[in-house]
Amino acid sequence: MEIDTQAVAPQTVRVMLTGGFSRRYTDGVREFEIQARTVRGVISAMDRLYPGLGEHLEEETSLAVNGVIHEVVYTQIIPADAEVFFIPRIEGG
Amino acid sequence: MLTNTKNTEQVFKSVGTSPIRPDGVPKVTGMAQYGADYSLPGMLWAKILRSPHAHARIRSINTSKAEALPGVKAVLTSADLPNQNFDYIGPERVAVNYWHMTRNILAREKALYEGHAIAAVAATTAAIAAEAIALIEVDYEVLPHVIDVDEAMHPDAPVLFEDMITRGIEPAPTKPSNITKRLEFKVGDLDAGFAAADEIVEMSFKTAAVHQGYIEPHSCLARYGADGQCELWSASQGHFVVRAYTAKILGMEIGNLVVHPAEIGGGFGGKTVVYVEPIAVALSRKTGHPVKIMMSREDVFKATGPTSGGSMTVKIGVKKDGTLVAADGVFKLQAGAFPGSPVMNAAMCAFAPYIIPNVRTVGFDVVSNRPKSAAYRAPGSPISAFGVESVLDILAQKIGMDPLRLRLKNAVKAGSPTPYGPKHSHDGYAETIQALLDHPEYNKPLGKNQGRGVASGFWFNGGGESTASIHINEDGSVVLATGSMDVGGSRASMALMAAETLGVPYASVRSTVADTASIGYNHVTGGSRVTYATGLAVVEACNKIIEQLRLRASIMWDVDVKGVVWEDGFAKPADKSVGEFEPLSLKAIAAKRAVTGGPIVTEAAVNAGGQAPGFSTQFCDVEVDPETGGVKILRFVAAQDVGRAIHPKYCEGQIHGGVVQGIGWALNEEYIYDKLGRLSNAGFLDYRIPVASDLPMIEAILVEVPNPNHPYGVKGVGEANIVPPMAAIANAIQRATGKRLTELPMSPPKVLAAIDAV
Amino acid sequence: MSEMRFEQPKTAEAAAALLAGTQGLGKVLSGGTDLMIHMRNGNVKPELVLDVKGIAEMNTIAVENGGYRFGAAVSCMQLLENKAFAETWPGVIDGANLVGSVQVRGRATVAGNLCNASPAADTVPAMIAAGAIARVVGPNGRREVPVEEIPVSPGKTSLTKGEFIVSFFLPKRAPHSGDAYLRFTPRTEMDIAVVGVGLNLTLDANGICTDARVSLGAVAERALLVPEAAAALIGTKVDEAALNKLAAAASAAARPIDDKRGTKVFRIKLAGVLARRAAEKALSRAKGN
Amino acid sequence: MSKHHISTVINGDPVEFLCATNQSLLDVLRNDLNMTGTKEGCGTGDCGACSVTLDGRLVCSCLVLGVEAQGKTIQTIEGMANGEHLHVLQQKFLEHAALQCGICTPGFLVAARSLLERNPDPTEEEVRFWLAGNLCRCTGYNKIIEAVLDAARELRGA
Repeated sequence: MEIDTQAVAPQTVRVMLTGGFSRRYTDGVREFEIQARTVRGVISAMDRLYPGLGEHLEEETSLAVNGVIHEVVYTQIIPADAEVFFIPRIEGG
Repeated sequence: MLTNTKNTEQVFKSVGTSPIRPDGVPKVTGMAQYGADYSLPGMLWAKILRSPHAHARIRSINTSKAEALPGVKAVLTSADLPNQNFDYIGPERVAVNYWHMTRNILAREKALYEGHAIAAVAATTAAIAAEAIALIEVDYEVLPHVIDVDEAMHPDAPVLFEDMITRGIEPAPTKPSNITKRLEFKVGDLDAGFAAADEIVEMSFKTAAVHQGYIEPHSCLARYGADGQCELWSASQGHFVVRAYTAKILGMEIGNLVVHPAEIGGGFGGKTVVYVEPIAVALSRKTGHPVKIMMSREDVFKATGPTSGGSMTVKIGVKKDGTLVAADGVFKLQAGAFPGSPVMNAAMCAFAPYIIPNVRTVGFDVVSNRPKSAAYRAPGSPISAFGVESVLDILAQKIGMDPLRLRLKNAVKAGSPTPYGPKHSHDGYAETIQALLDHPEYNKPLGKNQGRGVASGFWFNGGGESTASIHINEDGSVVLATGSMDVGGSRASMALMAAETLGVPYASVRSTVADTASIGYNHVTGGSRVTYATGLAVVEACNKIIEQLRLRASIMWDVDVKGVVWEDGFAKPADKSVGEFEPLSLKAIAAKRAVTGGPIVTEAAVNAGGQAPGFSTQFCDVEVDPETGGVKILRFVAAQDVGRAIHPKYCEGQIHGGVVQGIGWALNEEYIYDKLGRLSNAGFLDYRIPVASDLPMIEAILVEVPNPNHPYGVKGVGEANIVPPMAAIANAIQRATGKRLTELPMSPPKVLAAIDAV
Repeated sequence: MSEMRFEQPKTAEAAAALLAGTQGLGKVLSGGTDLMIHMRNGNVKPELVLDVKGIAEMNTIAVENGGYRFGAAVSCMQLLENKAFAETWPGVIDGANLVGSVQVRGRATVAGNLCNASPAADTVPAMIAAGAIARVVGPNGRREVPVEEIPVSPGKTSLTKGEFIVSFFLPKRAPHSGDAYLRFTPRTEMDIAVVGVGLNLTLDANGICTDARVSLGAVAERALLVPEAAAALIGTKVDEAALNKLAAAASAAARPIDDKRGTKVFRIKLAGVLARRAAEKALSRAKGN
Repeated sequence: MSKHHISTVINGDPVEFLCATNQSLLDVLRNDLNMTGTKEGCGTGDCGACSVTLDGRLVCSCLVLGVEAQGKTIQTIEGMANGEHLHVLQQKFLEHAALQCGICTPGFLVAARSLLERNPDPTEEEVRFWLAGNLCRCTGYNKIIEAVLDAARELRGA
């Protein structure tokens, strides 16, 4: 997990939430465009839009970056024009 | 880095071989120690009193007679455990509510299922503890109970929690019910989708609660000291999670609890939670003696997690050419006595293998007077797949299409949409279907009363937190430790990946599982995550140790570290300009350990992402006895995308095991309750898991579509295989008899009734 | 903790005396595959456990008057391994070979299976069909009892306090005789009969059935001897018509309950199905000798 | 309560122990003699994890009373290997990856040895039926059956 040392200019990220999550926390709004560079940036931006949302995202979701599923890890770098989809975290047997 | 370029080449020395596992000999000689195999001087035995009632208010518990019995050292009730806040913590699907958990470990206000733990006794012998249990007087007010999920959802059903309001419905209901949660995923326009369909099938299904059926009952041994420090030997799928839950339930500081990973005798998801551990620790704290608890098989069936039974309705629309246009599914799952069925997974996985533009899944999490459900192999996915894959088979027949080709036509690949939102990022499904289409037996004709059924399954597979450490010994041998319980050969796969990365022989890597005080956090061995996530930690640790080895070599040669490369287990000069040096082996470098800086050791920790899902497609041939309804499995072929098989024999073993568990689920396994809500088949005689003579050889086909996010292409292999069998067998029975079974298990009386139905 | 005595007498009479001298519950231990489970569950708390495996006549298999006598402590595996017995009474062996698993058969006995008085006991229908006679010893000496008269209802036998079975006698076989036991279970092994049928028949030189006995297991409170079913075969060549009558008679005689192992309807139908299949198997065995 | 003094031979060694009348041989082996290689999966004779041989006869030790061991010879998993030389069955179980969690393995090995002593050349079906009293939840039995058949082949020198 390299840390994003030299801060590069934020870029546009498309953030998506599931219906259930958006009903609970964002008045049903499911799609957002925010400026970010890392997952930390995405979470902060979402938390600015909906104070408290950031913690819910950290606690309750995994995220799919262009479909690839990751745990929420601040330092993960988001590629340009990526779609970041927050989904319920999965645990198996 | 050279090691990385080497790793990207697809030629391997160790990965893909099937050597004998490091923990093999102790396990074939009886020397390996499982949960019940530990003892300590001065040890007491504990027994647990369990509720004889399915639903009862506990008016009072009188333990005085039990305490007075000679040899009894302590009696424990919920009064000895601290209160917990009512709060759902963590991910929605597995939100932990300690208010519920502590009540499952020892009942408080109410007993919510037969077998619910009420009190525990620690005594000098197991016999005295058992005698003392019988002396505990509990004053119960027996309440009406409810077992079936549909009945539990009825407005007039007895309510387990008088204040439970369904979550996920706006506006929130005012009346309490047994429905703990509603959830929904929706994409596209259902009405438009179904309007465009040429054929639509809508059908309802039921699945029974089935137990993980591990052969080892839950057991543990605890030793709590007067200084507040405690050691716990426990067989679980995750000793770090056992530590966290036990400490929280008892109000302990996590650092004061060391959990030693006993060998685990099977878990399949059922040993990712705690039952006896907090009781053993609390009794040890109370008595000052080590305390051992071993559940009986009856306890295991009555009080530990089966997976949910379900009730569902599935509706799918298809065009004549086989294009799926719309799908709708409603899934109601039994959570057991406390919230938390895998209904969200059931809803997310239901249609996940297929490109369907208009799709909705609705899920309900429902409590009833059964043991709290626990994870079981791809939790939730097999339940919804039974309905979905059955309906697909009907549609295939309606449009006259081969059922595999129908699946292939709609199979997801990288970039396809998912019903829960994000795009799929991996191929692998189509390849499993093709593997069966190419199978020589798939098109062979069958005999009288025989039928062939196919079905597929999806599972996410897992990532998450893992830690690995590596120590190079003075003789060049390697000690590898992780904190991931080895449930089926992971020590071997970890050693294989380490050997591959370091360029040393498998035999020189000692692969171990360390206790909670000896290595960083590892999440449970579950979700098919260990070979992927812990494997990543192992590879990263190896790469870090290689950096150290290059540094040590550069110190020995007195050259710049940049001038040293690592190849095939040797440090070598990068080129002539560095100088003329004989390659240095691990052993040669290790011999100079002290003078080059001391112990050669490192640890790597990850919170792994980038895991790839597992797809499994299977076909089976069955023969149905038209006079008895007996179903014989003649052939079973299971193809699964494993990414890359690190240890092929254990990958095959995972598929064999998952398929056979699915066969049991399909044909005979079920929780059977009497009128009083008591489990009437709490033993291996009447809870019928498959025996050797019931089965043919299961044919496992390892499909390898590597995961680019893992240096060796690993995906998970443990779970996807249990998803298809129930539907595959139902489809085979239908093609053998013309009768569609919609309720599990498809036991002989049900099959015969279907055959005889006019 | 109450005292539990353990004795290993050397003669049946000594065993009977020990049982008679016991105030509380006395249990005979031969295989123990049922007793051990009842004791573990606390359903049975004997004051005396009487291991009878050391009593010679209870542990031997011998030819007697052209028939066979085998001891009540003879395990199913001992019976299976006795080639001569197995060839003479293959149907009894069918039953003995279906009790539990190899491990269980290594201990379990026909007598224990009979005295546990489960209607589903796998060895009982074939023994009834064979016309086996149990030799019982008790406070009042010895008596001979037809096997079908031993079980009364689940867990209950006609034996009086202090009585136990010493051995079984199976009569001499007439030529062209054959027997069979078939059961239905969801699993192939390690299971309890949902329905069981024991059938024993004898043919004359022309292949006419001159004698038959049919017994049904798991369809009533005890294993049943069903003369009407046997009557369907006697005087016939055991042809299709006879087999149909047999099946009908067997189903008619079945009076099962719904339980966790099977439904009423299912058991009634299977009684007929299995009776027919057992008859076909017994017939081919009869023609074979 | 008063206990019985029992003299027996386990894996070739004379062993004496005290046990109560209602103690199972399994309980004695595991908890009094610390021979924990024999496992308890059910305690009711339904899983075979506690398989041992008693005077050469394959039994579930949970269904045998400790007192019945008087004067008998018992073989458990601990007596299967000869020093550091594994029994062929043990070696084949390892080579075939015939164990995953391994809890049922001792019972399977004891039962399989008992089969091969009686029938050195069993068919697959004979192996499956002989081992039907041993439950395994991990492997689906495939590799166990393969390992037993392979061991039989090697023991026959075929």
